[in-house]
Parts: sequence; C-alpha cells; structure tokens
Amino acid sequence: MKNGQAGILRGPNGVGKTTLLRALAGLQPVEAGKIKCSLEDICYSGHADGVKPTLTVQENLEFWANIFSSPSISEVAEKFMIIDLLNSKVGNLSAGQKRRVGLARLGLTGRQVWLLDEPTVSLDETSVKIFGNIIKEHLSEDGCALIATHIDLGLENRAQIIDLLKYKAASGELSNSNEAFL
Amino acid sequence: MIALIIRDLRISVRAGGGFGLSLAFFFIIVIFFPFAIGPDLDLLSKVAPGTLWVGALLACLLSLERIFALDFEDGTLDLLATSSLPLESVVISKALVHWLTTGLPLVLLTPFFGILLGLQNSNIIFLIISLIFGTPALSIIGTFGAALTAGMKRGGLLLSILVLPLYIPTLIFGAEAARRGIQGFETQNSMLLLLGVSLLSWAILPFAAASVLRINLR
Amino acid sequence: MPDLGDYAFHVLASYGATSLVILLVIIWSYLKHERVRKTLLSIEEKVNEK
Amino acid sequence: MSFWEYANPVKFLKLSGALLPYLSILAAITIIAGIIWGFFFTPDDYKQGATVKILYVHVPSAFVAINAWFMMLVASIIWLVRRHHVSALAAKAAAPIGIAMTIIGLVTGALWGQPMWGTWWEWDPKLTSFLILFLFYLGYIILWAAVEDPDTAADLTSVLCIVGSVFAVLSRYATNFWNQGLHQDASLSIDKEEHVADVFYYPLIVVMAGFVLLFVALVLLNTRSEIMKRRAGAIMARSRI
Repeated sequence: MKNGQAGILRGPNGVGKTTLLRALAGLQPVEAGKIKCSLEDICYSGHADGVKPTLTVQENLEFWANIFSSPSISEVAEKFMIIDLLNSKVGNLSAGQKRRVGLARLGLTGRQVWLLDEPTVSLDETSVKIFGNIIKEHLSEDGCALIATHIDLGLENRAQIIDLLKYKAASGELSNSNEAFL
Repeated sequence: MIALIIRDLRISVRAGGGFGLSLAFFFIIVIFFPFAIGPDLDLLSKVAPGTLWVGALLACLLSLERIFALDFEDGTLDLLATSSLPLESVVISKALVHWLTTGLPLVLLTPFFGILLGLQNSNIIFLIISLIFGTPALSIIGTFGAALTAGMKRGGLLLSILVLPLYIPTLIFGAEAARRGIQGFETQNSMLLLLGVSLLSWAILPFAAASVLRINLR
Repeated sequence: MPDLGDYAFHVLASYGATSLVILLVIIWSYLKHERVRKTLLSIEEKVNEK
Repeated sequence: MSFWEYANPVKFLKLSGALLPYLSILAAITIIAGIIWGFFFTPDDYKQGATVKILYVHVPSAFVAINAWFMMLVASIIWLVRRHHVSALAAKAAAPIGIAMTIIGLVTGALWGQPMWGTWWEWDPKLTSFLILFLFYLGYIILWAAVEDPDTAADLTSVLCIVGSVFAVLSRYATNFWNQGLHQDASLSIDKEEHVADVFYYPLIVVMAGFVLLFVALVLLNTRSEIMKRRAGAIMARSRI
C-alpha cells in the first residue's frame, strides 16, 4: 500500500475482514506477518460509532477533537453534512445521521491511514457518494485507506481490490494457541 | 484526559446517566437498618460507622458495571484504545469520574445520614475523613473489576463477587478508623493504613486495569 | 485406639471431614481425567481414520 | 536440556503420566504413615488434651491452602511472561484443590475451636483470613468459568491472581490489626509451629510432606485433564479446516 492509495477488502462474511482491520489497528495480536506502520498514524473505525446518545453532536465531536488534539470541528462538520445537526442530541438522530457523526471523527484525527470497517452501513446513496468523495480527497492529500465494504464507493482507479478469500484458502491454519497442543 | 472526564461527567448527569441512583440506594440502606435493628438510638449509634461504611461500599458496587459497559458496547473503548491517549489514563479518568459521581456525594451526605443513626456529636468528622480517604480506593478497585468483566454478558454479578474480596482491607481499615474516632480513641494508625491502601490501589491498579482492558478488547 | 476422652467427637469429626473432602476431590479429579481422556482418544481415532 | 521443555503440552502429558502413579502411591504412604504416627503414638497435650490430634490434619491442609495460592501466583506470572500454556492450565488446576484445602482448614479449625474457645466460630485473625482466602479462590474459579476463550480467560485470571495476592496480603494484615482493636492479646492463639513440642512436630512434618505430595499429584492430574481438553478442541479445529 502506498500513500494516495486505497485498498478495498472483499470477501464473504466470516473471512476475517474485521479481524484483519483490528489487528492492523493494534487491538489484536498479529499471528504472522509484520505491520510496517506506526500505530500513531492509524485511525480505526469499526461497526460501532462510538457516539453517545445523551450528548449533542457538537459535544461528541468536541470530545474526539480533544482526544486527538485537533482544533476545529466546524470544517469537518460541514464536510460530512452534519453542520445543521450540531445542536441536536445524538439519541434523536436517525441511524444514517448517527453514522455520519461517527465517520466525521475520521476527519478530526488528522491521521494518515484510515482503517474502515463497513463504513457505509445505513448511509443513503447521496451520503455514500459524499463519503466516497471525502475518501478521494483524503487520498489526494497523501493519505491512504483500507476499507472493508461490499458497496462501490466510486473510487475507480485509485482503489485496489483485495479479495481475502484467496488468502484464507492459502493460509487456513490454526491459531497459535491451539497449535501448541498438537 | 480532561476531555474524557468532562464528557463522562456530562453523560452521568444527563438523563439516564445513573447519577443519583447510588445515592438513593445509600439512603435506603441507611433507612432500612433502623427498621431491622430497632429504633434504639444508642444501639444504632454503635453500629452506625459500620452501617454507613457498608452502605457506601454497596452503593459504590451498584454503579461499577456502568463504568465500561456502555463504552464497550458502542465502540468508544476501541476508539480510545487506538487513540494517542494511553489506556492507563482512560482508566484513571473513569475511576475519577466514578468517585466524583458516587464517592464524593456519599461523603457529603454522610453527616445527614449520621443523624438518622444517632451520630450527633462532632466525632462524626472521623467517619467523614475515613470515607474521604477510603472511597477513592473503592472507586479504583471497582474500576479494575469493571475492566475485568468488560464485555461479558451477565457481568454484573460476577463483578460483585470479584470486587468484594478486594474491598476487604479498605473496609476493615476504614470502618475501624471511623469506629475508633467516634468512640474517642486515637485514630492515627488506622487512618494512615487506610490512606496507604488507597494510595497503593491508585498506584498499581491503573496498570492492571489497562492491561486487562487490552485483553478484553482483543 | 487411643483414649480421646471428652474430645472424641471433635477429633474424629475433623479426621472424618478431612478424609471426606480429600476423597471427594480425588474422585472428582479422577473421573474428570478419565472422561476427558476417553473423549480425546475417540477424537484422535476418528481423525486418524480419515 | 532445559526445564522449559516440559512446558510443551505433549511432553508434559508424557512425563506427568509416567510420574503420576508413583507420586500418588508415595503421597498415600506418607500421609497414612504420618497420620498413624501422630494419631496413635503421640501423647495428649497437657493443656489441650486429645484435641491436639486435630493438628495433624488442620496444619497441613492450611499449609497447602496458602501455598496453593502461591503456586498459582507463580504459574500466572510464568504464563504472562513466557506464554506457556501448561503454566496457565496448572494454575487453573490448582484452584479447586486449594479451595478444598481451605474448606478443610476452616472446618477443622472450627472443630478445634469449639472445645478450646467454647465457640464454633471466633473472628480470630487467622480463621478470618482463611475465610477471605476462600473468597479469593471463589472469585478466581468463577472468573475462569465465566470466560469462553481459554487464552483470554488465562490472561484475565492471571492478572486477577496477581492483584488478588496483593490484596490478600493486605487483608491478612488488616484482620490482624482489626481484631487487636477488640480483644486484648489473642488468648485463643493455638499458634502452631512456634511452640509445638518435638513429639508432635515430627509426625506433623511427615503429614505435611504427604499433603504436599498429594497436592502435586492432584495438580498434575487436573492439569492433564485440562491439557487433554484443549488438545481435543485443537484436533477438532484442525480436522475442520
């Protein structure tokens, strides 16, 4: 993977897309192979949004902006089309709107490598398109992204599709912890 | 870290945050003891330090499960773990918020509850000091227990079984200090030991809790 | 048999309780060991046949 | 050849299987010999009369109960540092035996206390800390049972064991301190080894050695069960692939 490139992880359910992303993010131990990237550059976004229903959108974003010490949230909010929602409570939003708030966090981190696990769940068509554009912009700013998804994000030539099924067949092995007992 | 503390405080005072639940629980325990023991104020004042200590401990226990459960479910914990904030400071913030929303209000209300149990002289100050020293230990030990059971279904009961034995030294020293103080004996030794337990817990448990959290996030 | 005097009950009960608990632990461990050993053997056999 | 070679589960199974029969027989002989010596061939204590014979079951079980936890602590640390599965499973295997020994210690303590102190239960620091030890064992065993993934369970229980050790020691001192506050000097102290006369001491040592051998044998047996259980699971997982 180079800067300015995106990888799309494909493969049927249970093939290990989430596991791979979590391992890359440093949440899970890696059983084989190496990661050539500092954990400080990686931003992971999973199935769950990590936004609090009792707080407003603004409070949620401000919190993450603080954690990643990035200054302003208004720019990012505009990009992700949630600027009108800033003052409403997340609990009152629809699933798609909530997802957008969750994704907006990516823009706040200022990190180069985005690891996205099913980012487009519950987004409508226009939001998907906008999100695709955001990723393109991120790529053109020398970032890179690894995305597990089944939907076409419109990244065309920038994206390199990685089908995990092949690797699964090649390396169908036991976990280390089981191996010790054989 | 401060941002995390502020956010958690905000969540806990918003609707459904559970702030006040453990206070109400504490209040009810204090009221129920006279019902069980009888209205004799002399007798009540003798058991009052122990009652208030056990009450505080149970009230603490009640709110432990919430410390990590919500953040674990909605993925916040994953995100925090991948952020530049070390998990140790996440643990410390969580424990601090737990103390601010549970321990501190309990300490502040103790003088009033003491009156209900016949503790009406100025010696109640010893009880309050012992709670000030002891409740932080309850919070951090509880946070460790919550980290241990984060992500488990039916973790609540397990959490109590794991945490209660760890509470024993704090309870013994704390209640001892309060009892001695109220009966007019010197309390220096037990207070210092209580403080020692608190400081020791705060020194070692953030690391243990963070390592356990990492294991649970795998 | 030594004369235990007034304390016969306490002494004998202690020995009784101790041997009871120890025997229970031994039997429990042994039964578990046998059960697991048999399942393992049957599984190994099955895999070898294939 | 290094000691760590036996951290390989398969090698461990072989070695322990060969060792176990001898160990069990040795444990049985030692315990029975020690008990017979102590029960039939030692005089009554001038103060405590025949109850002193409870010594021969009470002290060894208490000794094993405490040291079983200590063994679990060491095994847990080895697991966390060197990731040898046998070590984690040995810690798991020791817990039920430790809790059984704790129960024996408590029951025989009560049976001894009744004629000596006039009550079945006394909040004596030693008895109290045994009750607390019981709680620690309970939490440890329940945590093992509650976590599905074996490696996660091993990690979590290991950390609990280490933290628990710190707090168990604190509790020990706390109970000492706490009971001093109420009673004067512990008139109820049947403080053991310190002033046991030689006649009682030698058979006691034999029984203690027997209990330790029994403990080791039982831990080996239970560790074998755990290893075989994991092995069965691993073979199943492999055949599925």
